[in-house]
Amino acid sequence: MTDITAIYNGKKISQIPEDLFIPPEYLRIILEEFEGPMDLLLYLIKKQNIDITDLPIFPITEQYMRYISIMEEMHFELASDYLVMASTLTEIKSKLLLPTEAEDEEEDDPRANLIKRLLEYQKYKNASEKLETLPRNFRDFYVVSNAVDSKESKIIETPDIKIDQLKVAFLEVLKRAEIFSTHNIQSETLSVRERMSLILSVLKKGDNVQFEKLFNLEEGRLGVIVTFLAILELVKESLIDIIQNESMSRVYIGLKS
Amino acid sequence: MNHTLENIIECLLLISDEPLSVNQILKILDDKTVTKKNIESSISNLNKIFENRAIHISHVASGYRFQAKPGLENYISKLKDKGTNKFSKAFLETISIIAYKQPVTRGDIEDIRGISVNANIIRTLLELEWIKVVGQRDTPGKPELFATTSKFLDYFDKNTLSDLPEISDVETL
Amino acid sequence: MNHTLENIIECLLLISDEPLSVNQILKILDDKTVTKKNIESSISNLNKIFENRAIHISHVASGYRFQAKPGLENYISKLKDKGTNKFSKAFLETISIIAYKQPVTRGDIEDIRGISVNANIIRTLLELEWIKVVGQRDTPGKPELFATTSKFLDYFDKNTLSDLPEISDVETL
Repeated sequence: MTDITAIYNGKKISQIPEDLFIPPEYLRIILEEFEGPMDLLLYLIKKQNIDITDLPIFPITEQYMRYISIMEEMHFELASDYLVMASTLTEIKSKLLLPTEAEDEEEDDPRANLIKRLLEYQKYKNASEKLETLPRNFRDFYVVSNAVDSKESKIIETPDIKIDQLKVAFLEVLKRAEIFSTHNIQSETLSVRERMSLILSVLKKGDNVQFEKLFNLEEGRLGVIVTFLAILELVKESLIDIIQNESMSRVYIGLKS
Repeated sequence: MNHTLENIIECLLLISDEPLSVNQILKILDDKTVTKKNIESSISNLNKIFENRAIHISHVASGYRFQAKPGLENYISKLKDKGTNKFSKAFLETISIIAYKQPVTRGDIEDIRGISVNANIIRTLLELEWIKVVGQRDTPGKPELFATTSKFLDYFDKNTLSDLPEISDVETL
Repeated sequence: MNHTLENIIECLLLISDEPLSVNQILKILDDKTVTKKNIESSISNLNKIFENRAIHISHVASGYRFQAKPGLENYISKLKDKGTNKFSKAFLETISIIAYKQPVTRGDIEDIRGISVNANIIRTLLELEWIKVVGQRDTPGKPELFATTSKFLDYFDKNTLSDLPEISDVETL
């Protein structure tokens, strides 16, 4: 967790500010970076640059609790797992405070189990970083499966799909997409998406079309709005350019050159 | 390994989902010293090299592509019968993304599904004329943008895309 | 044209969407005179024949497939926009634990990560067929045991689990 990078108000943040006043927006971004209580603990330990086998449970517990209380104050959706870790830490702390019999101090170090778990977690964290660097199909290497059948005009069998299956498949895909880092999946209304496809197919390379020509007034007010939204969406996705040579002159729409 | 012009053309034709024209190949090569003639003679050289192989380059309307040579149909059909998850989950997901998120590129579909798109699925969709290319995104590689067609809507007996089942925000959570 | 065994295998591998195992090829051939050894030696012959070509046969977990040789990515990326396929950290950690510690239960993963497992991640891994249920642990609740599949290895171009990067126990941070 040493290389958190977040951008807030255009500023790059790579470190949690040392003083504990953290503007809530910063904190939210930072906390979302943690993969759970183990990850947060590892971060706190690494930040102190201490030997894990000599885990200083008191300061670490204190810092951990401070994070937790800030998270609670902010009504940050706090996974119960964070609280479980808090109670584990408190338990270890209280055990350390109790007088122990000198002989089997080593054996009964209440921290031992936590240290073991932290090291175990670090091991798989390392593994996941290694896995991420492996070559991947279609990104780093390419599989050939495209040579076609010798028959020139094969009859394509039409699939047997019910319309509801489309919806179910799309919903499943959306759920899955949450797991991958791209989050830009919102569903605009379909009429807008459809109009976007239509506008693109009307436009030809290097041939600009008058803005007004894209509208069909017979469609009424709603149709005009849909077309307008589609144009805006296409601009946002940088697929088209809006061109106006001087103010008050005609507006043209063209494919992004 | 240093790749020859032939190697590059061979690779492009094998990886492309669609036949490639000489112009398309020239564009990808982006090398002013290579002429149309070079490409054409490389292709005919490749066909000589592949003389004893199971595939050859054939010239179809929209360009060149590799095809299996005659005489192997029996084996191919056995392969296709077995592994036919042609209208599989992947197929459904791909067409649903194109329908609901159009216009999209192959990369968009991959980003959403988190896994590479099977070339055969795109090809089948194009052959069915359920989707068509409506343009190219202005990013490196100029990827093609896919959208659904009226034939796709016809199949489901719908008039417009907005007649497809609605996806509400609640469901996506 | 009379096709040799090599031609047939070549054609099947070029057309199949998925890698083909020796057994699958044998089944398609449906010829009792052909042995596993014949198939294997044909494949290695084919790789010799394709030595100067742009593609080669690679052996991944679920079988053999043709792949473009390294060094051509530049041209391919102009033909196709590559997917980013960026995985979240939670996803990578979960699949790493399953890969390196298999068979594991959901509870095992939770113990290591200290946080409950996102149900969507497990579902996605099952849908991608990167993991499968290989049994149940004989403890209360009979939790399912997950293991990785050959498809997972295929994706990373690996043949066996031991081809994955080695990891060692961590002593200090």
